Amino acid sequence: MYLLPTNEQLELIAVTNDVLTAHAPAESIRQRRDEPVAVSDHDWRALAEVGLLGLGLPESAGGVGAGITDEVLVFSEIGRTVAPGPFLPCVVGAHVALAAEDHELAAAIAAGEQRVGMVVGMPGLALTQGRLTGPAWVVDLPEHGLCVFATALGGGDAVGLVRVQDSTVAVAAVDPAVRLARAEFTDTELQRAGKGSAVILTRMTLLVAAELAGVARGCSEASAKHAKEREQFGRPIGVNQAIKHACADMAVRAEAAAAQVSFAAASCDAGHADTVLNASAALVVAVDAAQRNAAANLQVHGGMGFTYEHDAHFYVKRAERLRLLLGGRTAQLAALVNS
Amino acid sequence: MYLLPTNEQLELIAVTNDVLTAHAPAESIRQRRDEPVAVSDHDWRALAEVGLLGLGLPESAGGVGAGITDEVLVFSEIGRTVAPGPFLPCVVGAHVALAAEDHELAAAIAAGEQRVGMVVGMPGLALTQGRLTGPAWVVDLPEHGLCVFATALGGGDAVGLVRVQDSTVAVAAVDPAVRLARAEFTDTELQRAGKGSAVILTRMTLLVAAELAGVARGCSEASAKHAKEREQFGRPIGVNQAIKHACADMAVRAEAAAAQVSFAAASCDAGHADTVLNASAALVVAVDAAQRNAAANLQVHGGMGFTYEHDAHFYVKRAERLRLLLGGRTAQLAALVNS
Amino acid sequence: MDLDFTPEQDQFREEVRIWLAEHKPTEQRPHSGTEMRDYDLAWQRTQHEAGWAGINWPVEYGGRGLSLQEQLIWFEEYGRAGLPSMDSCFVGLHHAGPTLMSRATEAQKSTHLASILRGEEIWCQGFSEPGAGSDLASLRTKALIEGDELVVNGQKIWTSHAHLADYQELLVRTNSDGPSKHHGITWVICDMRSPGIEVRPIETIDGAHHFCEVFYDDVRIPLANVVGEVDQGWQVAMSTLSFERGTAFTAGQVRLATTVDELIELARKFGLLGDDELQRRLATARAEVAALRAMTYVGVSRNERSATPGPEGSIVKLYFSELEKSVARLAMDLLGTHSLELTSQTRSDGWTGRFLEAFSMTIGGGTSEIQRNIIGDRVLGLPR
Amino acid sequence: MDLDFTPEQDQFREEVRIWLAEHKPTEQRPHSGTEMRDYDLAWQRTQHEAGWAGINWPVEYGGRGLSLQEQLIWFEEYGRAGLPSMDSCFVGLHHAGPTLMSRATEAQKSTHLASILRGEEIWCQGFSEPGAGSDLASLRTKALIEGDELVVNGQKIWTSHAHLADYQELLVRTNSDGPSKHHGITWVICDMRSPGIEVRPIETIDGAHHFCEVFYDDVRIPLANVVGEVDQGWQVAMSTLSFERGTAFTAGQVRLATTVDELIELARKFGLLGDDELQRRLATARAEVAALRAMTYVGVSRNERSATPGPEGSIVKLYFSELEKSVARLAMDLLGTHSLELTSQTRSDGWTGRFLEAFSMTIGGGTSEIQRNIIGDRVLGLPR
Repeated sequence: MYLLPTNEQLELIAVTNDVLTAHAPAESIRQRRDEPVAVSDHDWRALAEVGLLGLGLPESAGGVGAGITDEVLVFSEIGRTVAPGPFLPCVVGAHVALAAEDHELAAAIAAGEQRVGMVVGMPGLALTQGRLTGPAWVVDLPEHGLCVFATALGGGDAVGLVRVQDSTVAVAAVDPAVRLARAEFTDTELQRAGKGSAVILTRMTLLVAAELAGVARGCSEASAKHAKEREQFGRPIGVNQAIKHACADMAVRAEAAAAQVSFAAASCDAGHADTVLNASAALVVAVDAAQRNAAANLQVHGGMGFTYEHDAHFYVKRAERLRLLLGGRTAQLAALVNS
Repeated sequence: MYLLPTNEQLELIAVTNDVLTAHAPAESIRQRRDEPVAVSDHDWRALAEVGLLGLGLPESAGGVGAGITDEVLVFSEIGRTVAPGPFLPCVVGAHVALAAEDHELAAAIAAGEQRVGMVVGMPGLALTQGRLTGPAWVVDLPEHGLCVFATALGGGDAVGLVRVQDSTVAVAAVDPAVRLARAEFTDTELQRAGKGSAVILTRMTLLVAAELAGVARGCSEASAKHAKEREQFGRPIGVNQAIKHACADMAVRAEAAAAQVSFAAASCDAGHADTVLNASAALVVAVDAAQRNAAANLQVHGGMGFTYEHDAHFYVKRAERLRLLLGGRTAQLAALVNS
Repeated sequence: MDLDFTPEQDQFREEVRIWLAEHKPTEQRPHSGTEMRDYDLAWQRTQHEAGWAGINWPVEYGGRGLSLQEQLIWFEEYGRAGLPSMDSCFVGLHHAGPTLMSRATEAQKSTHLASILRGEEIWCQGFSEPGAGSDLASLRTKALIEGDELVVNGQKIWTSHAHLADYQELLVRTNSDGPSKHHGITWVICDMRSPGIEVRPIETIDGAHHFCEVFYDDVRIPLANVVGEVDQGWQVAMSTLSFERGTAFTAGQVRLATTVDELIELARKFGLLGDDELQRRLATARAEVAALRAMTYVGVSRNERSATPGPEGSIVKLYFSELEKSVARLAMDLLGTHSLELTSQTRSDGWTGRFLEAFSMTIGGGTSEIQRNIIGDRVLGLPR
Repeated sequence: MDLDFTPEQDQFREEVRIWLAEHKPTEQRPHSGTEMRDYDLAWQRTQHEAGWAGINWPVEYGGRGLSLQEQLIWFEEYGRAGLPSMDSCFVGLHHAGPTLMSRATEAQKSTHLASILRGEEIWCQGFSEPGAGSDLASLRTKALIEGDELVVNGQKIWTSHAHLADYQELLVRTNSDGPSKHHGITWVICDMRSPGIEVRPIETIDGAHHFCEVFYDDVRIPLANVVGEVDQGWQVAMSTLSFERGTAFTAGQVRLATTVDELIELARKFGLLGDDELQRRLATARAEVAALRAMTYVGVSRNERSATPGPEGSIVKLYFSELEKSVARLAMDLLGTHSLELTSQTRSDGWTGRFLEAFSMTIGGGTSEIQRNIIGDRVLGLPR
């Protein structure tokens, strides 16, 4: 029973960090905020090339056949560095394609040639007999319209791909790392993952939790660093317990989220019976850690953290966006108490 | 528009404090924990003699005809010093007697000759057509069995007197300042205050809020005092922001509760239309302030606060007991959002 | 402890209410640039002409000479009428104005006070510096005395509306060899059109550009513009900061109460009032804005008894700031996935923009941590 | 990052489970006095005879010589079986025992280690003093060296079960002139039956008497009982404290998970699961106890890589303590007016007693504030 990363996994983390720094740094969110996509095709393919998108896919689908324990490490790094890019819908979309035995699509996604967006329901969106009707948000809608849609945790266990073809209305997103549009579905087919749904939903739950745990960690590290470097009243601000204890609490929350994500991922790879419960727990703990650490990090940075130039607000906005997936807190908690 | 106490009111506070210190100090809770009543008849009459019980009653009923703004000052002192004694049921009971035109009973209560207990419903207690049926707690049951019963805020606006005559079973109370018993009512008559109910319920809400605001204030003061006096690492512990900021937050909560209690009481005496809303708000803010300050005060005192010898736990227990009145948080908050 | 306003005050409130209903601007307030400046100044002029500017300012400075209570009533009704805050006039009316009244020479007062009330001058504040932050007194913007002028070099930050302002209340270091860093600071009136001043707006988390950096390159300011004594500006600055804890935030507090009512309506519309948790959070918020108002009333009562506002103002500031943030958080939770969209706070349903902006509440005007220090040290008398 | 236990470990868990089911005591554990002592020691003896005592202690000291993982498994199953914590054996098994193993002489080890495992010795801890509190190193209980003895005078406080203990791990000041207060402290084994020792139980908030004050009046302790060097006891004490952050609290954590499940049942019984707020608080608690277990596993993984537990143990301790308190608070809120009755924590439905007792969680074993200091200073490397 080991929950610390192996040497190979430390290597994976380092490689992920290198390629994210090169091709999807937080800084690029600012630079490309007025571009139609947050990550250029060139950079997206470079990110795909090192295998970030196909890590958990079998080799037959252009992947490397790694477990979810490796995938969560990648998503944790994405959150930690607030890297932009449609990692989540692409990875989930590839797994849906695989479950539908569309290896070609899975390989195209894994190679970074085909992007996938994410549909998030508004109140009133209904999934009936495999067809979507009603209003929804579309995040990072790709040209061809392919998007992932997932039901709320505990709410039917369906995940699939839907093609957004009708007209959408672009609006400003809270999180500048994504592009947002409103869409209205009218009896649109959802290509579901079928029997694979439950497993893919668990995977998605863990990937979201991992990215949020990464956000919590990134904020904790940024605050500790700032507390050491920033001087006021002639001393680093970290000497003040108001700052020191805020940093300690952030570290605790980050550790709780990371530990539970690792535990749940290992439990998932091992096929344990309580994997779903552990994945839900990971998401709940990670959402809380990410939200609170992002807010605390901004406060620790003071006015500096309130500027657009600083990265602190990216963490706040990332946490806000991710918390809404999988039915949001209401559905996530209900799933946990009823399981 | 003044919310600060007048000179006369400062005098009232001082007198109240003197008489509570003499006849109902926190220390007496420890001394008399195995006695059948928390305050002896001698002390109770002495407390009544200075007018603490009849403050808001007309002179015809043995009172002094003061407003609720004065009554809340007394109850705030009771909370601040965690004085034992059935002040709340007696004052409320006297007002019910008055509403029922039983001046004799009101005067007997005000004089400290007749005590009143408090009935607190268990789930299952029903009030139907003025009669109580089902299980309940009885707090400080007097020999003759007379008790106050009040419905939840927003739940029918009934308050009245009930005589507990059937056998009760004594049990240990969380709060050693009171004696507790279980009772079972079977179609027992509640002598309701009738048209006066709404006004008396508002008064009771404010008295409970005032006592809780006093608890919050007492804790805030105790912690600030301890932070100045207790030395660790060669300095008073109050130099540490962990302590200093905890004390500051306690002061803020105590101030918020006290201000809203004063505001609502003044609003009540002036007969303003939004008095009920303000009284509910006072109770909600005061419950929160009392609970959190009591817990924080115990933490600031460390191991010392965890001993029975120290008063810190009396505040915790008082807050726990008082928060349950008037339907508890659920009913209190529901009343507030629906008004 | 009489809460009742006098019949005259009730009458005053009624007049305010009627006048605001009849005269409030109908067009939307522009949210930036000279359009906003023009709007704010025009609205201030309108208020002044009708006698509503400087309600508790002395008559000799162009005010009405009424008490803090009438001023409070004005702000309550102003907030209740849903009127926009006039950000750009804030420093003039609530910082610089009261400071000049208490500390300036007659010449300085006559130059500025009536103009501020008449909507002819916008003021900004030049206190914060990049290296200083909460440690305000460690400021390093330097001013050398040359003849009858100060020559200023350095940089300020977090100056709201510097690009729109006519004047600035500027803190500079005139002496670095004093017994403490609090000595050697000078409070001076800086004309923002002086040569050598460069203003660069800062973009903030919510995409707004209200805050600026201000750079000073050999900026010459007449010594006659010094308020108080040279090197003694810290005391002047401290009084400036405490003034803003009077009634200045009353309108904002009333707006917050309105916001909570709006959120209750929003929850009703979304069918969320049946959600026990959200319903209780809304109810708690309603109780807390009530307590905030009560605390403000207590503060006004207290301030009427003393000349300069005391450290208790930090209690209200801390409570208000934290409450603004928690209400903003609650709004996001009510919005559900609608919180994905960035809706500017200039829109009436601009909840996400307001959520982002609310992060500044516990930072600006002294962080919550600094407020807790003030409460601990100066209200509770804890050891430092 | 392989979570799977080995087949041997799974087998071990199965054996533990079966044995506990067959051998767990059927009578209620007395909650105080010599009855409790006798109960705990008898149960410890039973465990020892079956080979379950000191699972990860070296064979030479009477242990099984297995890894921390098997020890963890034991505690998990112990907690899961709903078995009572053996408070009175805690110091011997988790503080004194590990400390002796790492620092004591062979003579000291052979005198005590096997006896602790066999349930023949109860230990208590003499670290805290009334004047010291969180500032442990400022302790003043004085020991003079006279010949081959220490002569001890002074007072300790918060000594759990001192009135039942055979031995005490005692910190005394042997030198007041050292370079720092951390120097000059000596860690010594004190026989609690020594003349001159007086024990006075302290009543706590929940009416219990587990904690004691201990007074020392010319108590003579052989120098041979000193563990480590004279004046160098601080280092020994620090290692003692870090040992308790290993698997020692695993059973307590599993019990907390069970408590949450019980509360969910209670809520169901009371018809409160339909209350959105209470349901979500219960769900959150369930998620958090899961995270607590994961953190413990991470800690065990980390400890296997290093000889002495690191400061990261404070992260788990802080999380665990705060969670215990919030679950206790949640229980009170679920109870409604039933929380008026004091129900002792020795009863299975003793929620109010447990609520009161939980206040000690963030105080004992280093307050939450001290844990945050440790995390800030030693885990994050923040400046002091």
